Amino acid sequence: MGDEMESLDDFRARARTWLATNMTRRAGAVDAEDLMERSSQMQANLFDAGFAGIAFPREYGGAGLTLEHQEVFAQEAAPYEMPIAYVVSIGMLAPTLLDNGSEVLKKRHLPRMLRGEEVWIQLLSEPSGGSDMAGALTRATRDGDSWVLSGSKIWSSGAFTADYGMCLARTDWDAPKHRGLSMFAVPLQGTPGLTIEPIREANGNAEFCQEFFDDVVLPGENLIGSENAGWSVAQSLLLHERNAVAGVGYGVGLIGGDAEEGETTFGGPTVAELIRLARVRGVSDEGPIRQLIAEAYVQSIVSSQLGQRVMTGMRVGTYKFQWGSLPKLGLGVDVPRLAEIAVAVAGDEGVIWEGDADPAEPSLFLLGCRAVSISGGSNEIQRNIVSERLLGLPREPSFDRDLPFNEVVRNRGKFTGSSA
Amino acid sequence: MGDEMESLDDFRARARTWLATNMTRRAGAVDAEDLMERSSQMQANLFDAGFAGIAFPREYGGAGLTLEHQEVFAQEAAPYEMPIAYVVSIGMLAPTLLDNGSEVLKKRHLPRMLRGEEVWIQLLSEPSGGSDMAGALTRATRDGDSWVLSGSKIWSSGAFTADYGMCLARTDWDAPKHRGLSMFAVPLQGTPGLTIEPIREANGNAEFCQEFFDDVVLPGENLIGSENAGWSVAQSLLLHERNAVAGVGYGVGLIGGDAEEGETTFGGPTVAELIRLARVRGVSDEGPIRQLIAEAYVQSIVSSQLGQRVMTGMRVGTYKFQWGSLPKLGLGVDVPRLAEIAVAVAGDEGVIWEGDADPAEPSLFLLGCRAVSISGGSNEIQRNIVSERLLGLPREPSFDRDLPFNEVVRNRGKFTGSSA
Amino acid sequence: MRLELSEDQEFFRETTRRFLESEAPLTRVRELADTAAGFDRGWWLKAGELGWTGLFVPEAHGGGSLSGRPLVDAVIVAEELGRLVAPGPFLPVNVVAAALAASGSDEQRAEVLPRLGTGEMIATWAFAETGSPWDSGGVGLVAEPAGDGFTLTGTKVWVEAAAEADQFLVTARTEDGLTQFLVPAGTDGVVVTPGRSMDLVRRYGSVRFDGAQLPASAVVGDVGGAAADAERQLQIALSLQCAETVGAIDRVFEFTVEYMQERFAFGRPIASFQALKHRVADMLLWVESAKATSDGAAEAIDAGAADAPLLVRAAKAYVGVKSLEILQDCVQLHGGIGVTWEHDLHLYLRRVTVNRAVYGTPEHHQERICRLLEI
Amino acid sequence: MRLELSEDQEFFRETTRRFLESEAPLTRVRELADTAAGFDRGWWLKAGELGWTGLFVPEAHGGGSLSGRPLVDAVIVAEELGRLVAPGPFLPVNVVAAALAASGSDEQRAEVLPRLGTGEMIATWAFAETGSPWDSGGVGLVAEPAGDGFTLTGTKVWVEAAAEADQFLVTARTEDGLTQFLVPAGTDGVVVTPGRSMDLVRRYGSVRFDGAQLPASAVVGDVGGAAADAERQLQIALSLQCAETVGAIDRVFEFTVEYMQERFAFGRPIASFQALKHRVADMLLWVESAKATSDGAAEAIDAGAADAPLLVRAAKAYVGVKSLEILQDCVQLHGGIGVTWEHDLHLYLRRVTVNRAVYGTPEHHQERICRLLEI
Repeated sequence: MGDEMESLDDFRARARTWLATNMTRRAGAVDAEDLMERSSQMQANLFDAGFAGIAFPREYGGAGLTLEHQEVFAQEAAPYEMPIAYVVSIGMLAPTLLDNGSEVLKKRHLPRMLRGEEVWIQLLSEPSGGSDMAGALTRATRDGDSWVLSGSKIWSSGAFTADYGMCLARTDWDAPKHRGLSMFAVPLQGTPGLTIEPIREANGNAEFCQEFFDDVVLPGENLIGSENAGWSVAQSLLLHERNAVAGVGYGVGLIGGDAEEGETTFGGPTVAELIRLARVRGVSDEGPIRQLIAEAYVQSIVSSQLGQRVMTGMRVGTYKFQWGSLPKLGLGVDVPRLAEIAVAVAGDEGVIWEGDADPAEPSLFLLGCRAVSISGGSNEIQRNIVSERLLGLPREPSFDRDLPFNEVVRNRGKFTGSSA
Repeated sequence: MGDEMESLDDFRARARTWLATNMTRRAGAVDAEDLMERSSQMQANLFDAGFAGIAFPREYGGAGLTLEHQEVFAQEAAPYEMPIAYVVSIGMLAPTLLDNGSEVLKKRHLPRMLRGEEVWIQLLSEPSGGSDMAGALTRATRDGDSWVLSGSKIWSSGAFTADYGMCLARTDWDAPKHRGLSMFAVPLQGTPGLTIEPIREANGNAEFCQEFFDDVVLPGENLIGSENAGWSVAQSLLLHERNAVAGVGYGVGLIGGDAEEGETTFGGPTVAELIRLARVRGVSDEGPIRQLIAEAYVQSIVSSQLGQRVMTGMRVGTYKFQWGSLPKLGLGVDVPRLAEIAVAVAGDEGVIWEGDADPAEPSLFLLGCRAVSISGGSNEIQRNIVSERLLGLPREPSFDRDLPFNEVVRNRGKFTGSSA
Repeated sequence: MRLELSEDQEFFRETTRRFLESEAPLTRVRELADTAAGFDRGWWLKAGELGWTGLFVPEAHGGGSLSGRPLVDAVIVAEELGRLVAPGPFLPVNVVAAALAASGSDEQRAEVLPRLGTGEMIATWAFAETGSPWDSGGVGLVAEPAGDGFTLTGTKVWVEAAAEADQFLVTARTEDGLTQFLVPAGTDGVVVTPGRSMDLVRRYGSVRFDGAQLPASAVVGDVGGAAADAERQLQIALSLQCAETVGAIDRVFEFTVEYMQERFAFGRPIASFQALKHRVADMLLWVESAKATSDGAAEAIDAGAADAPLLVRAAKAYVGVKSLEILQDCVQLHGGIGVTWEHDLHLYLRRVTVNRAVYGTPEHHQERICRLLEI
Repeated sequence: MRLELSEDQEFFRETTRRFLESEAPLTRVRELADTAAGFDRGWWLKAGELGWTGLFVPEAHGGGSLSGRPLVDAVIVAEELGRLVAPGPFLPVNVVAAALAASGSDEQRAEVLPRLGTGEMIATWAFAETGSPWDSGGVGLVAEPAGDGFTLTGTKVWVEAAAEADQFLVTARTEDGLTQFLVPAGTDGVVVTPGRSMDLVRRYGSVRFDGAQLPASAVVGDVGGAAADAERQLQIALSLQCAETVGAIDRVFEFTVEYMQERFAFGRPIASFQALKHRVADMLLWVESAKATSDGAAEAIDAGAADAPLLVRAAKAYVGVKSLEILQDCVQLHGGIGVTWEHDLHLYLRRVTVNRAVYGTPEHHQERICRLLEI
């Protein structure tokens, strides 16, 4: 290819041909486990063909094209299996590193990440903190050229197998909360002082982990962004996370599947599956049940159309990247509603099963559905962002923003409703 | 009757007999206009028989009994027409005067109010103020023994025919907002300096008025409660208002009708009317429409049961009078939902009518339904009360509570999110 | 409310908006409420000049779309009409224009289309009947062969602008199946009963056919073969209706958020209360989703996509439900002023509620979605 | 959750609560999850001692209610069971006890009721069948006269505690109409298939009748005359189920509000955020409404009120819908911790979701309300 950027049409044609030759069309329900296993080879193939990191600069292993190209690729790739193992690493962490990392880190890690040779996860949430990521208590102390990390992070997925975690830690306790944080790249495999524990979820799965740092030593170059500027790195990461979950921005197409066909339901039933549940129960001719199925159908259509709209808005510049919060909020509302619809449609069959059978899917989905509305920035956080940043309404009064963080910690439990 | 209080059973028997002899059983839809006209004689009859002001002390014209007696009377009176013209005056204003008025005012006015000879309304809201009643800008200035009132009040109902308004006015502009208010009894008929204008509502009705005070002179004895203690009088009034709207406390039974039969729908369709609408449209056999009708039925049942529960809780002392906010909030949510159900059930028939016919009821009801969720303390105000006073959650941070009110007025438009 | 418009389309939107702001502001809408027609025919000629009613009319008959996608273009006007709850029979005239352009005889096209385009003639679609309205299966109006032509017997209801219409496109049933007719107003045996609606300026009436005699030339398309035509007309009607509602809620949301920033209570703008901010956030989600699905439906219909019947019903179901929810909450956020006659909110509540009901309720179309999904 | 209890009732509630807290805390519930039965029969004998299963049993047979209103008394236990998502076949045993007390033969009453009361015997109601469950009209299990007795053929599903039951009360259909039978477990031709549910300790199984032979003495009440009995049994089941759900949401709401006051974010307890406070206010409205309607139904059933069939279905519809909504929002308010296995929330979500479905969904009972209202 010359210096001129490949046109969208040429790119589309090339992608279509390549996909048809090299990837497998999805058929029926996706076996997520099997797909995870085959992800590594698929990602390498994508990378070698120039379809990984489509909008990343070439010097970091990307294809040097635009998000518009990535959107085109997503459209073409919808009928195919995609390597879902890398959604977090490539959709959230890689763009964050691209925005904030040093040249050394970007040159070393981004190509590996894009090829799937190295997997990164995020280490933001803490047990004490919930949505208030800037209230991090994990501590990083300078020791000569190195940093010493201690504390705990939670709600990371895949920490057992990932190579690096992007970890937010407090480096200045006398500064106000947002101004004493720094971001670090923490190696996760065989790191002395690091313990990883799985978290068992209500539905019995163990997708998430908690990490304990007991004086983990990090080289100085593992600092991402400047010292005490970690909050802006975290915000960049949170933004890419929302967008990836919502399937917009750098996240477009990474999850795969055709949303219009109701195939991206975050583990919930597709419309076809709801119809099957209704037929099993013998209620597919009952008006109220049909309304529920139609509601799920309408919601899946509208959700996909909203994602496309926001993506278009970002592309033409009408909407800032922050607008990813809108489809993220939509999912956080729709997915739990879908779970309610599933149990209503399935009735007794959704909550009772024969002794040796697997638990009924609607019950498992209901138990797990709130992961979408809590993780990646809860619905409440998205509503704050939408009202304050998208619509410009006044920000919440802050009671801890300008105090030294030491004092904020001491003040816990003494809330009086007066701001600092 | 001797000194011992009449037992509930005796009282019930007496009420039952008297009602059967002296009152008219409701038959079919209530003609509100006709009922208003006959209210005056009905109220006088109730009073003379000792069934007006059941829980008011005898020295003020009441029956000297308890709210439990009033509840019993309400149960017995449910099948009868009741004088709805006095809900506001007797259910809200009279208890407020009882709680706060001077002996002179109570002895002079309460017997007249209870007999229906004198009608009071409230004058709290102002055009600039909305839910923030304590931000009143209407001014009362002392002039010798008198007060001079100027400003404007809004959303009062029946000001054209009422005798007195209970009016909240600012008497100290240097005090913080809640501590510079006083409450006054303002005569409304033929008062120099007073102008009353009707407000036309979205549904074409004109139930409410706006009043303009242009140096209205009031005698000093018209002060209700102490000078600058008007906010506590207003709170007492707001509490009685919520309770009266919700049909609990002094308001129990005043609106009449049998809530279990869906007869107290604030102008909305009863379940029977919804069924009729569905039949007219030919959709009464459609499952989704039937679910909507059933939802309305369930809601009317539950709403009535909640009112009874809260009333019981107040009587046995488990719940404070503030709990009236809960059924008030319930109505504020249910009544607009009922309007949505009505338009959904009626379909085209609910929004289109023949040229000369009266407008379709569902359309009128939808246009007016939010009166219930806005007046008498909006849903939002009730949610504040429920969360803060019933559940003890932290109060909203205040940005104007402790400032001299003059300064609050000057600060408008300069909100920064920092509290005083 | 597409985010990517061509320059022509941008200009069209601007012209339309300026025209409405100057020639049909809300003060004018309130005046028109007291008139029989709800709109002014002189004004409608000006609308014709702007091209509102020529989008589906072929160039040969004096019309033309901006983009080759006439519905996507018409949606621009519908959205602007919604923003100002404007008067005028935009929807029915365009539905009939599209129907004649697609299936009308040469004679019908030549005679009617140019005059619809200029605005001098008004046409409307007489489709619904009581019992099972807004569905071809519910059409019971009988067209019996009589001599060279047909005799029509039955009653159509909820016909938009019925009293002002010069031509009715009537969907009837013959032995061979659905058949459509173009019937001039004033034909013997055609009796119009004017009606009113919750909307201040939109009129719907009923049209009774008492054995009205029509020549064979009144048939639009093929005898017995109008089912697909009627479906396409319904799709266009639903799409334009959704677009209008989207324009209305977009405008209401806009001025509600403005009001919340200006209105002070408890020493703060009410827009600073988190409980209200979160509701506003949900509403933005609904408004943007409504725009997305309304646009998606219009594009699919223009493209003749296989899933157009589903997408347009999904749009109606979503927009119909959420629009009322948005209006209700915007009234609530306004407080007392929001329930007054003087405030414009009720004009929007009226329009949105009528649009929810007419051309099929959300419940109706959700049931139709199930049938299309073969459940 | 009545606000006015007699001293006896208060004491009964206290005893029940203390017993559950010491003998069936949530740690024990988690252990029982791994057992086949989901509860311990030795423990159930202690429950019998407390009087849980004797409330509907006449005094002559060793039982007795506290207040003369056995369902209102039983509701107290059900609420406490819900507060601790406790194990045990409280609902089916009481339904059968009530049924036998009302319609059982002298022999059945003398043999079974005392042993249900002590807890040594467990009985359950086999009512639902696939197709049209939880409705007498859907009963298709055939009881054919055979000699002096009957032969039962068909399958019952979603039978609570089926694998542990010693006796089944079976609702069947004869030529004369609905007829009920008391069938001992282990009868030839009665095959129980154990099942699991979303709830950790509640088991439902199916019971197949392969031409099982029963003597005439197995009939409960009149042959062909059991429709009213079955309706009353369903009412009692629904009422106890609603009460249990009410207990569950009351407890969840309680600990959620506590958690919100302890949990800090952004320098404030999360209970200070207005958007959350307003949701909590709505939830209190729903919780109190659920209590009111659950109590109202129980009183009406005990009193044999004419509107009891409506009131109990209104309660199920309301409680079924709102309980899931409350649980969902309480999980949301807890954030991440709320979706972990370690936190107790999911135990409540499981119980409440099962209760929503079993004995008829809210959608089912809303349809039944329409039929009762003769729509």
